[in-house]
Amino acid sequence: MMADADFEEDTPLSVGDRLAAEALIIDVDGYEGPLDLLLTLSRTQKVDLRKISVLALAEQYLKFINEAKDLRIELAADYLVMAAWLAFLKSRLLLPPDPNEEGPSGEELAAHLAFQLERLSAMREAAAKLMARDQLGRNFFVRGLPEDVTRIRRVTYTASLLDLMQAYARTRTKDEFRPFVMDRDAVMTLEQALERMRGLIGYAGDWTGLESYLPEGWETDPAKRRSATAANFAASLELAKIGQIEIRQGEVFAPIQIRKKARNDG
Amino acid sequence: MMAENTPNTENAEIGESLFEAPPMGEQERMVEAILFATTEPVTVKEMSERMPHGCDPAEAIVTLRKRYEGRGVNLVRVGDAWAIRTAADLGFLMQKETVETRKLSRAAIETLAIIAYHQPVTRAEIEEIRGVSVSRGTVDQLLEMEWIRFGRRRMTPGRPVTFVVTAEFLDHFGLENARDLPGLKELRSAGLLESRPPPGAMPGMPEADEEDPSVSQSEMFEE
Amino acid sequence: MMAENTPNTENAEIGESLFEAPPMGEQERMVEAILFATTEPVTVKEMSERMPHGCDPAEAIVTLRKRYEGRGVNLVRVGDAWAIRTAADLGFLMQKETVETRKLSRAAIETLAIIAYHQPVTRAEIEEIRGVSVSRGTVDQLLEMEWIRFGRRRMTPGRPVTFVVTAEFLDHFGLENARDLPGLKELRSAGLLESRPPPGAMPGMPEADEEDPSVSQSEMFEE
Repeated sequence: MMADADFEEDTPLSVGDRLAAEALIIDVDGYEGPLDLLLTLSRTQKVDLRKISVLALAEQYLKFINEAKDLRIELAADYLVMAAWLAFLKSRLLLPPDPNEEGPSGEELAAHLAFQLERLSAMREAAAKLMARDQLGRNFFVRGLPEDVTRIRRVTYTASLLDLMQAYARTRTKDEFRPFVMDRDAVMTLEQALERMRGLIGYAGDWTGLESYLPEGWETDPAKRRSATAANFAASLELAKIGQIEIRQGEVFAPIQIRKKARNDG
Repeated sequence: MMAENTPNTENAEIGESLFEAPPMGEQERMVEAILFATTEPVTVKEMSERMPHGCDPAEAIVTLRKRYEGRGVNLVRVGDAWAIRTAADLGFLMQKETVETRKLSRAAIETLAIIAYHQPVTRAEIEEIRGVSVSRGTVDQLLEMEWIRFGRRRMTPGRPVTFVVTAEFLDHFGLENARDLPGLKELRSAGLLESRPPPGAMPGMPEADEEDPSVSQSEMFEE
Repeated sequence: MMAENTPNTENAEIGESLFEAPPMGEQERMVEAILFATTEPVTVKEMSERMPHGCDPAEAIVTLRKRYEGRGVNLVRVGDAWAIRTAADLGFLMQKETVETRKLSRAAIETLAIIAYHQPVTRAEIEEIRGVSVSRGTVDQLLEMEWIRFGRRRMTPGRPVTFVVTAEFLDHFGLENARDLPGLKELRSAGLLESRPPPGAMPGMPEADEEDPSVSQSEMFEE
């Protein structure tokens, strides 16, 4: 990637440095962003990343950016952002700390940058170690002749004792126990009637016969009619009791009539 | 080529002098790995082409085959090649069963209930009680589940078979005995007899009962 | 399940009275056959579903694994599953079987490593570590290879998704689990796997990650 200055031992170091710097600049596209570039620059310090001089690194970076600018190399915005920030960091590191200033100190910022570099470097090493591992299909292999595992879908059926007893009850209620069965189809409950009538009484203005409140389909079948009438009657008593309607009957066995009770009727 | 496979020929010393063949244990490992990873049976020739100089895969196969004797997989010869195959008696493992649990159909549970309460009971009697014909599939299903089995034949004309419930049935429903099933009175007091009316009005006896018209009601419902 | 594996529990008689579990030697053969038959790792649960009632594949695996130690093929653990793989030192025999894996870019390899070592990790965290934005294509490629998958959402503002590595990843790199990653312990004790928030103003990502509003451009440049 870059010219390695070390292969020419006899060349003066300054020249080697210069070559390296030029190589860096020419390869600017080869960097994955400012952090990658900083990591590469930090290598030239030839020390443990934990002992790196962030100040020196900032200077190296700023120098790099300036040289790149002189060479009229287009630098992506993030390189310039990093340059600005490193210039700021450099001033913080050089100036004595201002006790009135908010925010992290220059040392804290430098320490974090060093941590970032160390972490990136560590992850790269880890990536290299990972890729150097024995790999499936390269160093070790799966069964070449796998056998088909046939999938069999088996359905099991289950039932509970309650199911069983209910089923039996169901079959037996068809005949001899039929008389004991309440035919729910033909039964209207008080609750059903109440709910229905509550919704309807508002619409009937004056006295209306209770029969007209029978739901549709319940007037013809005698059993249904009986049940619905009884339920409606009970419901109307209930509604009268809570003061929502009034009931009247002209004489014994005459039609029962109901009407909505006026709201403010004292 | 052949010389490498048969070290005892006059050419053997060429191979042996230049390369030390790996020990037989190593060769066995190699054959094992090759047979495992290759997508088709491998001939001895192919093996020796892939193995280091001086190896004798044929000999390795002999010992490796012994090693796999009686194991879950065996070394088998396929034509003039070799392969690793599942032991024949373990073929059943190459099936993956997925079990789905479903509720018994209404017809099945009713039929089962009638058999449990009236056993031994004939198909015609079941049909008479249910009021509809009992499909062959329903009975087969219950037989297959081993919840019912054939009982003794009824000593009536046509000698129809009867059905009874099995020990598996009792086990599943946690019953010691079919007589432990709650009687009609208890069902009624539990509210189970007042559940749901049949869709039609009072049904007469069904159309279905051609099998065994001889059984009398009295016989059927005595307890 | 457990009752079948540990015959001394109070539920044992249910399994034992009905079915006698096959002897351990037989169970070993069965596990052997199952593992030899497939390319994919098989979990203990899957094994016991395929084996007869009362079997304890976990125990069989222990002895079977010993049996294959140092052989041409080995029993390896992949997450909570098991597989047979050829011994890594015999890879040279398998040129024919070698599969060309798609060349991964440097960005993809680094991203993969970061996910493996830092999992569960958000895209923003990967970008923070690498110092550059992670292209959609990189993540897509790793997802497609089934080396990474989505983990649980992070309970931070924006609820960003996280990435974790898969069993396929472990299988490919011959890892029993993610804890066996090379150098993991050292990295952890060096504090390099901690997520350390940057102190105040640090130039973070080149582009703010819309997934993670906690790192916003405005925040980045104030002071």
